[in-house]
Amino acid sequence: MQVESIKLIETQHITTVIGAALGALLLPLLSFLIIGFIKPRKSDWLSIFFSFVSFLLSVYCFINTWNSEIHHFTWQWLNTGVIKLNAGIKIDNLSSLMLVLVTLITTLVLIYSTEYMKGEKYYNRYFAHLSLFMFSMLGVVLADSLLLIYIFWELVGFSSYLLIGFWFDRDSAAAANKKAFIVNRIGDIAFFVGIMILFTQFRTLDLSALFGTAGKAGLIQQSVVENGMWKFVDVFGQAKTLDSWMLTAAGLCIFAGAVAKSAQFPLHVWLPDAMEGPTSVSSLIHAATMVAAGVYLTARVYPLFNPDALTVIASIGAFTAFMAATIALTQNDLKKVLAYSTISQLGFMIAALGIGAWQAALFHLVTHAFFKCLLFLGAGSVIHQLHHVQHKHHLDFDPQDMRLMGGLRKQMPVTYLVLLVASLSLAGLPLFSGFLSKDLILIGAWSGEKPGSTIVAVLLSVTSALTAFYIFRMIFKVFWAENRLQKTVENIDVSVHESGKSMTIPMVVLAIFSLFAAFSINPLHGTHSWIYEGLIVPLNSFSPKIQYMEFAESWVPIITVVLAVAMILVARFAYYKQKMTFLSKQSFLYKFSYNAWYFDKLYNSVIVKSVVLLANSIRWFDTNIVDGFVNGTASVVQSLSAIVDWIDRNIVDGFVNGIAALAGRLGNLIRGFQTGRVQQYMALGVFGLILIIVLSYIF
Amino acid sequence: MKNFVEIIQSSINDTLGSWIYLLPEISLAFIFILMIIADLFWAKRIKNLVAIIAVSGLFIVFLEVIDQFILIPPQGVVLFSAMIKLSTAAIWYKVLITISGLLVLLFSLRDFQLRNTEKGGSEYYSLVLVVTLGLNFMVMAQNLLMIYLSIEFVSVCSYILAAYLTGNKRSEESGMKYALFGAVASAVMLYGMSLLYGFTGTLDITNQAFYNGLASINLMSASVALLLTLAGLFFKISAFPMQVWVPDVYEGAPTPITAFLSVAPKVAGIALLITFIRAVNSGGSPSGSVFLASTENLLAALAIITMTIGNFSALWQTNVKRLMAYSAIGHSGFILMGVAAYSMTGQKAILFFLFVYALANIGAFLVIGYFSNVFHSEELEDYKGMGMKYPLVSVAMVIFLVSLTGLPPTAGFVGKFFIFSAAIEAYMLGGNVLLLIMVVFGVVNTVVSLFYYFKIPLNLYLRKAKTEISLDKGNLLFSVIIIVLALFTLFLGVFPNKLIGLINF
Amino acid sequence: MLNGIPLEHFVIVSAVLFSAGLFSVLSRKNAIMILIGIELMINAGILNLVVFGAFDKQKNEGQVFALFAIVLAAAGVAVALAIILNVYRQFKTVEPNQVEEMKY
Amino acid sequence: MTLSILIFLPIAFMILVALLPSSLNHTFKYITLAVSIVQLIIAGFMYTHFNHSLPGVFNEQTFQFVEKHSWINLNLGTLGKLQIQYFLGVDGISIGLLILSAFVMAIAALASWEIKTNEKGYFCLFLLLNAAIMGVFSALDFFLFYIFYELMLLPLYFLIGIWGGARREYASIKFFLYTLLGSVFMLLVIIGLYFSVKDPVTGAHTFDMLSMMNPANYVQGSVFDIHSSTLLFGVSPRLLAFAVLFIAFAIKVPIVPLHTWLPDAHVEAPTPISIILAGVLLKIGGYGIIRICMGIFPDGAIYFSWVIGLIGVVSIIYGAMSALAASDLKRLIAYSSVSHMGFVLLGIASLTVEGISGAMFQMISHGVLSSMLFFLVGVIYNRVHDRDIANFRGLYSQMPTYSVFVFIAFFASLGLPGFSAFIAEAFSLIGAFNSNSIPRWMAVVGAVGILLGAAYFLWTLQRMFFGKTRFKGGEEWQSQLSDVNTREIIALSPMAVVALVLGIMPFLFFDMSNSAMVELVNSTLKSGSLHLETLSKLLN
Repeated sequence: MQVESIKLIETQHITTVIGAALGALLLPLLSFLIIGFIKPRKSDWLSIFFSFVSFLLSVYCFINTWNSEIHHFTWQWLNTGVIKLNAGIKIDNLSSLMLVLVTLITTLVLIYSTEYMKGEKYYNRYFAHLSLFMFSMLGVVLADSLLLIYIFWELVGFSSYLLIGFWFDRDSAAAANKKAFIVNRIGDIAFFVGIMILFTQFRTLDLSALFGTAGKAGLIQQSVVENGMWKFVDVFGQAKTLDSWMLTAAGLCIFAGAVAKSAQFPLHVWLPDAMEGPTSVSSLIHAATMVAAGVYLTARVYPLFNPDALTVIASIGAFTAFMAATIALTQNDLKKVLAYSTISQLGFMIAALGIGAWQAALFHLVTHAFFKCLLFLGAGSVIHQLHHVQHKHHLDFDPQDMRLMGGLRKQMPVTYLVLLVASLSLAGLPLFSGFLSKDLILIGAWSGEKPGSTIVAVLLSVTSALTAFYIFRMIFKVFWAENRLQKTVENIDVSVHESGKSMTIPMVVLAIFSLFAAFSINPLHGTHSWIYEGLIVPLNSFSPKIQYMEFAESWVPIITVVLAVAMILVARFAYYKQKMTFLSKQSFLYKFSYNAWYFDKLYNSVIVKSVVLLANSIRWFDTNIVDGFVNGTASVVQSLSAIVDWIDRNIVDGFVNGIAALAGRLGNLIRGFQTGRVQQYMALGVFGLILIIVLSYIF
Repeated sequence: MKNFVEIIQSSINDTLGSWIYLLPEISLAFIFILMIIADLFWAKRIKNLVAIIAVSGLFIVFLEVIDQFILIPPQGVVLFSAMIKLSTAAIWYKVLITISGLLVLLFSLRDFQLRNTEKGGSEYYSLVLVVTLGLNFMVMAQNLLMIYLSIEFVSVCSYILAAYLTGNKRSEESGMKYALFGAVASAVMLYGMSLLYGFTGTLDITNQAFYNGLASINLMSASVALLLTLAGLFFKISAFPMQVWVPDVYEGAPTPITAFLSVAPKVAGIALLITFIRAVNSGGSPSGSVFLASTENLLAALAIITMTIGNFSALWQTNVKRLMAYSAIGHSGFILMGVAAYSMTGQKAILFFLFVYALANIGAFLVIGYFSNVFHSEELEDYKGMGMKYPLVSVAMVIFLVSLTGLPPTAGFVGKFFIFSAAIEAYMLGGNVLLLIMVVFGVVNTVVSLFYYFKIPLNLYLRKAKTEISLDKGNLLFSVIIIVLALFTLFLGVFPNKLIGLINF
Repeated sequence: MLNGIPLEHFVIVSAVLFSAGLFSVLSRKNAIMILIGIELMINAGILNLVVFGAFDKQKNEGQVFALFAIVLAAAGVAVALAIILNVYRQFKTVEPNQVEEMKY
Repeated sequence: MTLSILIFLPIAFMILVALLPSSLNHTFKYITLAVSIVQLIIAGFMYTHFNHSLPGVFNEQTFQFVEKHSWINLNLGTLGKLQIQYFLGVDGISIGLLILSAFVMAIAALASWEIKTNEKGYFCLFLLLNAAIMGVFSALDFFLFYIFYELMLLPLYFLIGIWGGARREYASIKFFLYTLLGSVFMLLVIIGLYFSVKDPVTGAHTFDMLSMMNPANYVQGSVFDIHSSTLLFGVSPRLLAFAVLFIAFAIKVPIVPLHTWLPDAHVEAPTPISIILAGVLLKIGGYGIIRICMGIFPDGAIYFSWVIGLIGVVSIIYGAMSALAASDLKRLIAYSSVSHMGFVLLGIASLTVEGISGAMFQMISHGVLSSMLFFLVGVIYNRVHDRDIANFRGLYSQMPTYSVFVFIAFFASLGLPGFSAFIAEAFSLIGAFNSNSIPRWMAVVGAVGILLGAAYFLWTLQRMFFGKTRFKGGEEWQSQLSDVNTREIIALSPMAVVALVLGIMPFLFFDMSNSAMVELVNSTLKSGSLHLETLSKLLN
């Protein structure tokens, strides 16, 4: 795929493609507004219709732009003083791909939700919020400037806040959405600082201008780092210089935003809690789309990262992948397993970006979106059914607890099958989409020359093995062996049945997209996938792009597959045959993993506590020191006389209290001369005169 | 013996020529006599005849005073062989005094304390007129003899007025304190004057000999003599160190008299002080006056001390009259700032400030009188919740207090503004840092004064009345005067040049 | 003139008079005594005036002033006495220090 | 004439209300509302007729809706003539705030329905306050400005003191004294200025701010003359004067540590007055700093920019922290105001066009949002006379519509993109980061303030609105806590809409103020640095 053959269309007015994109963007907003204000009866189908139309429109954009054109529509938003800020839409391969991805998955999830969310009190509100999310997500994809991305970025966070807290009367949900928003806000702040740095240096935030497009070099590439300064000469020929660490800082700040959104270490803690939301929401937002936004952003601003930044990115990604996988091993909550698996997979993508496997990362983003979404939906349908049971018999158990499941494959064949497909894809076995993307990443990792890149490679490989293990642990625990729930309650029949069409059909669709065919003709190698070829690595002045090494290309796939299969077998022994057990529940490692490495505890005890403490101490400071500057003195004076007490209560406090108290004392002193005895008055007068005479003599 | 005849003739001509300029004073004297006669013969038959004569008479006098603006040449006229000088400034002060006299008379008409004295009012009214007469002479006097005479004249009558309420302990007490303290003050002043006479050989302070005499002897003895003399003036304008008597006397004296004492003698005293300072400073020598710096410093220091004493002590008062007394001291301090900034601006500023002060202060005392007519108390406690019961008067009260504090859009603000300007101007011209410090003190004192002035609105509005007793309605005459004064205060606040424009000397 | 008595003597005498008066004013308990003290002070002033007036042959302002001063002093004292009388009626005392209802 | 109408319309109607018999109590609020609406219409007229290209700021010709009449003329004798003018006019700096005030006053009038006692007095004072506010924003003569500035104090004193909460006496006098303390010293600076400045045309000493802004008009060797080497108490008079003026205005903004009047005043004041306080009064501080401190003493603005920025940052963090710790909802919002106004100072300190535009925009946006927040607090307070966060839970299910408004207000003020506050804060931060006058870390710390903002607002949402419905007052409250009524919706919706519209179309404001901002910043930097050079030359 040659870069040159792509035609760049800069436009000030709306072309058909732009129009289609705008439509795809605005329709969801429209449906949100309609549902929000007009409150129609069939809100669900309204939103599905709108999102489906927007899906068609995005397909239209996709067909017209993929590998052929880049459309960039700008419109002057506002100008203050010297700077002009533009808002606009940029459609290149990446964004058009994301466009399709988001709209498709959203549509499917919406359909799924019609059954899953049936009978909810705030049914309509659910669809409204989901449409709002879709709008903001598409905004992130289409935005052409960092500021615009930031804006939609926060809106995404906001809508996810709304959706996590959908069951707002649950305290846990209320806590979870707050946590999610604030943790994301931390990332956003960093993101914003990054934006400020770039703006200071380049006076623009336009993506194409900054990072280049269609082979044209961007301002980043034009700026140079020499003897500790980051120099840039703008069009007016005046040079701007910042310390060179500012460049790294800019990169890392923006990456920090991605870290928060994509739930990377150390800001991953919000994602597991976010499972408080409906499972459908988790599948869409916290598996397929929103969390991928971080990866998307990192890919977008890729040229910004210098080697240092890339190293940080790679290590964070690899570490996160590993950590999350280990945690997923021991979780009993169905959704928790998937949540940590998501974190782990996102870690894969980030690491891939870090090591320079740009295309592989985005490829994995796409494949992962499908199969992870599918995993959640499948889990959702299981949970949904168990929920029904729970309701029917008024039992009190946690419908997400895997320890109470088992042997469901007979009762829910479709769910079982699709989940199996998804799991195989996640585990990275040949013929499944996951295999293509993941192996590209691993190959890339193994063929990095940078010192320490081997560590990353090892971590990732171990992770992929663990992945196979924990996902099949889930499969076996849920669908094989005997129904453990039945054992807890003898007399009642707790058998479940398959979910309805509107839930199974979307799952099947996703299952199809989890197979290799959707992406590549060659089931065994991803480099020939159309996505891989379609995504052009932006050229980058700071870091070299990687070459895949021969031996890696040949050996890595085989080893990983073997490992995966082995792990699956182990899992089968452990959880189906129950032949073997590893860690006792008391062992430290188990606890460590089960409690997610104690991150929440850490953060709560260290950060949150200290902030609250600080806040309280400041309040104390405010009331006792600033406010009561002389409440000390005041109290003394208070005991002296009732009138100072009057001043104390009725005039002022704080600093002014000081003056008031002093004034009061002075006044008291002076009026002390008013003894009421006329002779003393005379004496005062005379002495006053003498005083003056003496003083005037002195001066 | 030739020149003897000349002297006689000239002085006779001079005297005869001078009478016409004394029309207001003469008519005051006539009205006084008329009142006494009326009191003797017809008072029983025609109810408060005397009062009517007094008011109408004083009004006529007022017109005559106004008339004098046209009568005299711009540079003023010297009368009775330099005993007194009738200048435009003097006329302004007289106008101010007469107006306050009028207001106080009207005030007194309806004051329940005065109406309930066994003496009856007539004597009282005549005394008020006499005081007015004395004050008129004070502002014109420029001869030590004349000064002494007029001051004593005023004082002696004021003693009687203060102690007028026989059978009222406080009134008597205040009378006694006033009398004794005043007597000492005047004695000291007399001694000082005698020394001045001795040093200069003349009683006419505008006479060049006076300045030369003072300048020739050593500064120490000169300043002693001057200070002893000034003591009497400080007593009248209640400035440090002679302000001690003020709170007790103001508290005890009948409210209308307090109002009168807090304004009229102060006006006259300031006028006299300015004359005096000018006399001391008008050095014929090209090198300027030897006293200039010292008087500036002295007055600045006195201003600072006086206003500080007044305002800070006022913080503690719970009796409204006493509170106003202290505020009066504070205001003397502010006026002294103007005097210290000895300049044309200063004098205009002072005059305007005095006008404003007179309006607001008399207004405030009228309200106090109004309330004490209603519920026979001057304690802050009893003002609680009255704002809602007597809205108009209370609003007026707030306006007066705001004006006294010196906040826009009232006249008080403009007054203070001019005073500060005068001081800062003087600083810019002379570069005496003490003046700047004085201004800063003035500003701080303004804030402090808010503390205590706003105790009154606080009680009027923000607090609920203790007892819900139904009170009789207030007095109509009072309310009318009060409202008019309040409106004036506002008007002068917005259009100060309506008055300032007229003042040109 | 002054029959050969030097001026200083008169001035000193008047100064002594003034101080004595002032002393009694400040120290005496009885109001009447205070009034007498005041008289002394006034007389000190008058004495000065007369003495200095002796040198002012043309206008004799000093003497004139002295006369006025005497008269006014008398008037002032009369009024003061009257007030003190009233005070005595109210407070049953002529000691100013006992008369201190209003203070601070 | 327009501005005069804007100012004196309320006064006319105040007199009318004062004259009407108290039996017509119920009509007063309608009269007041009508007045505010008419003002709003006038403001709209001004907005439409406002010429964006004219910068204003320093040049009288480029001001708009100018009215200039001679008012007070005196012959001072020694120092020549004194001339005070009735001089009104608007430019890019003031027009936005003028419109905002009209808007907020209308909202406050709607909120005044809650006033049940002594309506006559209340609405008289309300209208008086209204007039004073309009005057402050349109006065171009310093004397006139000062008069309006002080005139605001009295009505507020009584409005808080009479219709306020439990500790109203304390709160009202405290507010009064803090402000007065600042303003009396300002008076001295004013006097000093008019002695130093001569009107080039008439040659008289003038209070005309615009003349004061032009160094050419200063009398040679006068106190504030740039070329005079006189020192006051060892400091350059101009810098001293700037400091004095800054403190005077900063008390209003308010800044830490001069902020303690604000929480008390807000908490004790009745809802409409809180709205006015937060919506307009705080802005007067910022306006004064921009128009007067910077305009007249550019050297001071540069010299002190570091301090101002620091104060701003401290206020941001400090206010946010205090809000985090507040247990009374109204107090929380009051402290959030402290935090948000910190951004104004930060933007001003940056001395960049973006920064100061951001500051101006923050004032507008905060004006709207804080009014909305206080109105919302008033809604529940009027129903159950309680504001303690701990006493409410799960309000969302109890009052859905109300909660939606709360959501909008909260998220708007915690800087969610799409609402005005985001643009404002973003711009002041970007400006601060770009600034040459203050270090970059200030901007970064300021950004942390945004995070804290999210913390306290979301925590409040969690505590008050989510979870199972449970109130301190139990069933009784359940019945009293009815959802928002039509009047309240009518009042709330426009605020929400304005916040949203300004967030999406900030150019509505920026286009209006831009030229003024450019003018202001450029000449401030130019002349300011010039003055500082001369000063440093003079001092050694």
